[in-house]
Amino acid sequence: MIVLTSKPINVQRAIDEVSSAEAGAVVVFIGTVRNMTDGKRVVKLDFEAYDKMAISELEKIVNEAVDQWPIKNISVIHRTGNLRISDIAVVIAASSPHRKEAFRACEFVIDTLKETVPIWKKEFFEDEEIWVAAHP
Amino acid sequence: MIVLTSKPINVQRAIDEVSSAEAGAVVVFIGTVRNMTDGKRVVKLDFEAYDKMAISELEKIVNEAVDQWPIKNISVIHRTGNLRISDIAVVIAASSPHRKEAFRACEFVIDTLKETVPIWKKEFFEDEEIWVAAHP
Amino acid sequence: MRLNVKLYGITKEIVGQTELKYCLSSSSDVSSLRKELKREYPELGRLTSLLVAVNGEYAPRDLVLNEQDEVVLIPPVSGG
Amino acid sequence: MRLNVKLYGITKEIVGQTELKYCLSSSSDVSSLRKELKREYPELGRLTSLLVAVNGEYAPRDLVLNEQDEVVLIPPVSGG
Repeated sequence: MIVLTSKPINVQRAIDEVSSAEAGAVVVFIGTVRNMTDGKRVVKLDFEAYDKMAISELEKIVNEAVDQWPIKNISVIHRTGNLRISDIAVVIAASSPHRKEAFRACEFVIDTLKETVPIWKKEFFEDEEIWVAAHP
Repeated sequence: MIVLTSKPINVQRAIDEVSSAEAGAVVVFIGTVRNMTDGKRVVKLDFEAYDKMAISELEKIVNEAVDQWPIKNISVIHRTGNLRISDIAVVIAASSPHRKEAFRACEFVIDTLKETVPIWKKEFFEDEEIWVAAHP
Repeated sequence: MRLNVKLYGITKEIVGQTELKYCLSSSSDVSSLRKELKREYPELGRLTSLLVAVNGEYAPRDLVLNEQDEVVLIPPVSGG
Repeated sequence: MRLNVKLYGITKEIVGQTELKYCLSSSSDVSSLRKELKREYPELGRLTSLLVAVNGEYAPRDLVLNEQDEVVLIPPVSGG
């Protein structure tokens, strides 16, 4: 299950989606909005996505993980729009018969998501707004 | 928070316990009862713990993780008593400002738990009962 | 050849609109589109990277563009 | 010296009770307790490992035991 949503993310939904009697291990990554970046107070965040391609790139990543490790299932839910401190930006859940693979796959998905999926984050500080990673 | 409980485990409780505005990443491991072990159908499980020492060994593991990585918080909830297929046996949640550390710490805690914490699992198959790992 | 180039994130702010109608000589490739855009909007050249997606896939520099293509500028991504 | 040895998991089943009252010569150590127990219950010697916890901590083989100690046999653990 791969979902982009402008509504609050339900972690349990991502977990339920991958849980099964054959999977003894579920590893979940939850990315939330931190109150500080490089020592500066964050006020809010904005996520913008090129939806169609974000979904297809996420599908590629999930397929690559499933090819690489004996995974039962992976779900990814990414939020878009306006987020406040502590809101959940992304949840990734991976299930597998044994735990090592679920850890590897879950970390691979979030690492690769951050490199290739066309989603952009704007951080709003008290005195400025910055598109994250845009400039060297 | 370190808890041994004979009641069903609430995953959200473990997550809430470690979530904070300073932690951008939460990694959660959920261990559930699989329906098969080595190709044999599992009927149920029984967990027995030397409670006092299980808690103190878990405290050592959590402290070691916190010393080793910049972790905000770790929670561990382990079930005891009788469990059925798909029941949650253990939940570990680790939070950190950045994700790498949360992955490392969460995996370290479950790996070390399985090596040193005095909890014993008996698997009930259709035709036999086995104390896991007891014999070479 | 008229191209519609869709813009997201910081490229949308640099150009000041969400879509750019752009004229290129026919059989232009991704590389020449990027060059033209950076010339017209020098701020685009200051980004850490600037990729181009064509029809929902990252496009190699030598991909030749067609009028019907969905062309999207991809500034450095920062999801998650 | 009279010791109470608590039993969990498979050791409880092998011995057939949850606690074992055990007589040892004074100044016996962990190693000699294990040796005695394995002699009396040979099944204990067939386990992958058999550690001893004294007062809630894994005990080294040469730790000398006292009557007041909480002594627990620790067969191979399998939590998680």
